[in-house]
Amino acid sequence: MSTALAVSGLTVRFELPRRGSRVHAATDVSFDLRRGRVLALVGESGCGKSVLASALLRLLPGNATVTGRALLGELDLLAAPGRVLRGEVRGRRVALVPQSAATALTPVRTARAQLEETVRELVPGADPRGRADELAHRVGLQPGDLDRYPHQLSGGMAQRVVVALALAGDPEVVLADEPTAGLDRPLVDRTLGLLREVADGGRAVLLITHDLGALLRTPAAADDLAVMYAGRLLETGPAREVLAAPAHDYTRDLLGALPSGGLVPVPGAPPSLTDLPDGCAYHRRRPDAGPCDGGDVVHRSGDRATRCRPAGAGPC
Amino acid sequence: MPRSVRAPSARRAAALVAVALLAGACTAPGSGGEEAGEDARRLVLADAYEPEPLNPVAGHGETGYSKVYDGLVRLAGGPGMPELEPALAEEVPQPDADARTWTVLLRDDVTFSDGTSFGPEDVVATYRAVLDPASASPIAGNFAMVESVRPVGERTVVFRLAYPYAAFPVKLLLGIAPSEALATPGPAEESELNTRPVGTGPFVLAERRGDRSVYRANPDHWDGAPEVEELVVEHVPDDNTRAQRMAAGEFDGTTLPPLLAGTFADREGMTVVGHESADYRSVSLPAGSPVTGDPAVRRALNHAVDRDAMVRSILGGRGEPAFTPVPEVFGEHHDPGAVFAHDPDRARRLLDEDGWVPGPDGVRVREGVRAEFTLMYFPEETLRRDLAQAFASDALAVGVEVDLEAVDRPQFRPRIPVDAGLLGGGDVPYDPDTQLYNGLHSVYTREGVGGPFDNPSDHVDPAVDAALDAGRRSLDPQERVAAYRTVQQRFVADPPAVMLAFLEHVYVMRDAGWAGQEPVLEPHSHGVSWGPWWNLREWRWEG
Amino acid sequence: MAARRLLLALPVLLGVSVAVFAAAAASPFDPLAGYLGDRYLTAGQEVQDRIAGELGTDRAWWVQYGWWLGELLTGDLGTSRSYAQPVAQVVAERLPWTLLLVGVALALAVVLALLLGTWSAHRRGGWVDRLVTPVCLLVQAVPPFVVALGAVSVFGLALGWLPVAGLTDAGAELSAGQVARHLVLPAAVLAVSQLPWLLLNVRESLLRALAEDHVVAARARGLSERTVVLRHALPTALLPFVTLVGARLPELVVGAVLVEEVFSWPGLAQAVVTSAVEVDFPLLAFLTLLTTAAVLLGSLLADVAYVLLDPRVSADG
Amino acid sequence: MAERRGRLVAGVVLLALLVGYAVVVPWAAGVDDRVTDFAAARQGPSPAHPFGTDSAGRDLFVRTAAGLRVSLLVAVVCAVLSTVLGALVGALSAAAGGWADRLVMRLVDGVNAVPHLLLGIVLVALYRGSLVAIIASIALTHWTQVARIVRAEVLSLRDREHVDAAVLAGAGRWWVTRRHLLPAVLPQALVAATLLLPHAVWHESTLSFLGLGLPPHRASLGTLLEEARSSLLLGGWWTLVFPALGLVLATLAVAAVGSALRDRAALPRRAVVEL
Repeated sequence: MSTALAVSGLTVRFELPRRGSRVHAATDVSFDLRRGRVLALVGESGCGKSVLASALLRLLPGNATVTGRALLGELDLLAAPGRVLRGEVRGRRVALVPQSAATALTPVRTARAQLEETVRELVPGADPRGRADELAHRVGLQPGDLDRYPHQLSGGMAQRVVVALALAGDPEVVLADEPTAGLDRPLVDRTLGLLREVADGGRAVLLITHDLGALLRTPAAADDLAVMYAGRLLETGPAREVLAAPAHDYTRDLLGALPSGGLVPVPGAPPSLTDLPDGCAYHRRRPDAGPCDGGDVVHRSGDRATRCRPAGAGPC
Repeated sequence: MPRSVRAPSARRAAALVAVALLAGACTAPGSGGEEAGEDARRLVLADAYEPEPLNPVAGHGETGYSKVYDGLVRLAGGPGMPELEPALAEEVPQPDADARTWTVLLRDDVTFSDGTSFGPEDVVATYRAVLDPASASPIAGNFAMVESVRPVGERTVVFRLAYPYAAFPVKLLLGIAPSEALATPGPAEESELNTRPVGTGPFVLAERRGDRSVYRANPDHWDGAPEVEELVVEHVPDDNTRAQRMAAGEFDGTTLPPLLAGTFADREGMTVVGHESADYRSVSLPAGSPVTGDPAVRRALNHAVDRDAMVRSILGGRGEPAFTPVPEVFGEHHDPGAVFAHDPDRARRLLDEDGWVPGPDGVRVREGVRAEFTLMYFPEETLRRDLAQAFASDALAVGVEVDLEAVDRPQFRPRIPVDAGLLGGGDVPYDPDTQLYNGLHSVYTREGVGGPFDNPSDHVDPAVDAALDAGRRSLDPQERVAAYRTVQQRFVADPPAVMLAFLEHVYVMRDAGWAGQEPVLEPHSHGVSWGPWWNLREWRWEG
Repeated sequence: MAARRLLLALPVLLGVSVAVFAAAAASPFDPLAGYLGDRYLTAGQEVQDRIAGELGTDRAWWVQYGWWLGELLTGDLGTSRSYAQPVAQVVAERLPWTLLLVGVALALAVVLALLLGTWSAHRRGGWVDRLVTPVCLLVQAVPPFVVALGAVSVFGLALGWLPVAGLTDAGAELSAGQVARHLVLPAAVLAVSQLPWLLLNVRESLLRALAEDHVVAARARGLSERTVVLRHALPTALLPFVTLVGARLPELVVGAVLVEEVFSWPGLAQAVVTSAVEVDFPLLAFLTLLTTAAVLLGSLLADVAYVLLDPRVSADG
Repeated sequence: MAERRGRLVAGVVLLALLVGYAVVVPWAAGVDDRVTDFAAARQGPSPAHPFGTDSAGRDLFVRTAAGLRVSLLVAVVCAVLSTVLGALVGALSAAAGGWADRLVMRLVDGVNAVPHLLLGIVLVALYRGSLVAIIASIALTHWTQVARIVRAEVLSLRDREHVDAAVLAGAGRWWVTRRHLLPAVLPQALVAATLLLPHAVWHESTLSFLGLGLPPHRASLGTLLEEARSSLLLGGWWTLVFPALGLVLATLAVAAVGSALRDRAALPRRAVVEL
């Protein structure tokens, strides 16, 4: 399977007005989105996950500085001029499924008006009404549902509308930012299934979520898994292998905190991302897990990678 | 607004404004009709004064200026004191031996504009309506001397007076209304005549809406139909607005304060017309107050005031200094010797001799009393405000402090006996009696006699009273001249007020091929009913 | 909601009318002055008393208030002395012109506020945006009558482009062309005096809307900037704006009073000043009521419009 | 933050200059503005008369200062009066609570429903020419904003611990209001007062302009501007420009100070100047 979007060394800093301090939202994040596969990016809330999606689409506010590369084919999203982003990338090649679907829809306009408008702008020549109904069907909505206003849609239906909106431009890459937040369990599973179908349709999907439990429940939901902590990817690799044999203490602790893992809370608290010192962030929180090699280095082996594995651990 | 809000794109916004304009335009009531264009036989005037109710009983046309009504007599044009010429009367009535019974023979070829006939019953009805308490007519006081008025035969009316009154013909200028309209007694304010007048006059009110009145020539007027076919009078209260619109050529004429009118002097196609008047401005000096009642202060103030400067810079030269209420235009009734020289030093000497010692702040004091008094003026009249300020400034120069206070009519009235007031006068200037009697006679100092403006200073001078009564009752012209000269001599000897100036009423007229304008002596209250247009019925079109 | 608001308006209107009458009763104001005009000064005291008796102005103020209210309810609004015609006729003749002036001015101000507000919020930091706030604060600091005087002296006197007074050129027939030409300056001045407040509010609510999720989502979908601003940001920003316009009616009325006074526009607002200066009480009392009712109605309409426009709000009125 | 402090400093400096000009110039000139010289009426700006002369020949540089002094004085008195009135009504109605509170709030709505200038015109028309009437007409129509702010503040304060402690200690309701609530509310009231200043300057000058405020011979920004209307026609543009400049600068200065203070006290954002 070819890589749709190759992200390497993505670093995001926010300048804060006071005392020139900076928020280390993301540091040296690298991953590939391959067509037909879903990469699940998990981590506790506030670890900088959502910033990635906005960074890739260059939707961050003025005080953000983004470095690194994000190659969509030969186009580097982080360096491309604004009008290229606007005219060719957003919605057309890389689409975003926004976090809370309810607030992502303009409240005073019906879902159909917004869907048909997006089709009309992104797919000139297509029949807006027809394509909108087809998209609705694809995401499991009745055409009639589209004629409602956002506040008249249930959480699940709103979620599906925003997925339809993301698919309107037939994008190569779909970034889903916490698509299951706030939904009850059956709706979570159904949303993950929907994203699975999107990937099976040949698109590359990035699934940003904190709901590790859902991934365990539906192993088919994600092909690859990346674990993020304090703005850094601590472990990446095939989902099934990482979940079965996590290589990094943090992944183990995360799994341990789940009901299936015995509800052992992760000790300490996630660090503040403001003026985060370099070096291994997690082991500062877990000194008892034994000294790590301190290096902020990524060790790869095959298609798995971990950052700063504990000292003396097995070969990578 | 449609259910789903479509934001107003620029294109739609422009449409929105256009619609509002159109909607506005087509709601404009009144006939679209063809553009009136510059119709030659038509005059459009701008008046400063409110369109008053056109009802003689309510005081309209008391000095014969009405376009819609005719009086028994009317003013004859020409410089100086106008003569009275017969109008609805065959000739100017003469009194009988004791000047208490006046018989008026009426014309028999006159009809009202609504076709009804004109006769003695209309004259009697009008005067009785004025005197009838039920009409609550504001001018009832001016006709107090009329005991009775009754019709005699087909064409005569006899007035019976309470006392001999030589100047009675002046009272016959009053417009005559049809008896049918005055049949039911009731407040003049609510009479139909106010807005739908019926008169015998040269013009008929064709339309009155809001600020505009339109008069049309009365084709069968007994004195011949006027050549001016239509007169439009628009009420534009604000002096500046009138001047702007006159400058923009919107009007054929208007009345303006002297300085504003001056700006039209060198504008081609426009003429600035001044009409002499007996309209004076003066400062009353209440006898009751220790400062204004003191004869020395009164004489000093009369010398302190620089009347020439006021006429030159406030009136723009449009007027004459006034020393007594009798202007030069009154001919031999005027006493050229009765004057006050502008002499601040003499004023200061008078005050020093009278014991008014200048205090630390320059204001004089006598026995603990400061030489200070309040001068009231009507705020909306800029001319009175400027004269009041100039008077206060001149008085301060000789050590008398004058505190100005803008007071409105309701509050003005009760304070007249106490505080000085910047007053106007000369309501009926066509006989020395009507010009002087109410202003100076001490009968009005008694409670309940006449209004507050009758003898505002509450001045009592037996010699003046005697002279005024002699002037009123005597029929011998020489006796009257001697009497009124005595009044002026006494006025200068012991002035009850500081007379400032007689105003020249100023109008601006667009040259439009009309001839027949004549000067006339104008009363205190004026407007475009006076000015060059007072004898509009006699204008001739020379094209 | 609308019904309840209307019911609430009644006590307010009643309260205002009682307040006006009480204030008149306690003041040195003498209704005869209006009736007699200049002759008020020369009429003797006995004439005064007789007339007062005739007109009933010598009775206690609540008696007169009772009469006035009674007549009001039967539709007789009394006669205006400063215009020497029934109050109802004064209102009938002059109300259309005030509505025209205020309507055009408000429309102009709202449209300009929307255009400029959208432009400056959309092109944040552009020269328009940088100019808008200081200019608005400056114009807001200039009272309407000074703006009017400036307009008169520049456009009327100096340049002579536009007529500065009245409804039509004197003597000319009442025609759409005349009225439109005479409407330009007063409406422009009134619009300018209302514009800053509206413009700042539109810009502010638009800036807030542009930061909201649904706008960012729309932008993320690759929609054109124009669509994002006009179809997604503006509609939600417009909602609070509608109620603001409703809340702005009192200032609009005040602006109209001043503009009609300076441009001698024959509207009702000018009648307020005339009736006040000449203390023409029946007209003044009724105009105060009418204006209060208009303002209450205006803010009610604005709220109703808000409810109609915003599908989220289910109204009970 | 810097932007707001800049605005406050600029406002205060400008206000200080204006107040200085308004107080010092008339006093220093010493000329009594009752002295008129009609021969020197309506002269243009010249070294002798930097602002030219008015229709009575008086120096406009001095007369504008005197006008500014009167207008600012009237504004300050009105702002203080309406603030005190508003604070009292707001505090009492909040303290009283129950139907009294609701009644007062309906009254507030009522007063707000009527355009302030209209109520002002009615009051002043009936009591023509008296300065007390002018001040009353402004103060009586602008206390509602202050009342609403103060009431909200008092309501929120009432549940604070230190108030409960006082009540527990047996303090009466009114004692609590006076001792605890009013002092706490003072800063808000002060800010509201500064916000009222530009409003009051406008109100006075508008009334005078309409011929309903101060008498024409007394100098105030409104009377000067009203007089400018006639002088404009005679070419006297300076009679409009300088008084108008004084009025606009005064409004801007006070508005800047007011809004800066308001941001500091984090009051609800309200447009600064409404008639």
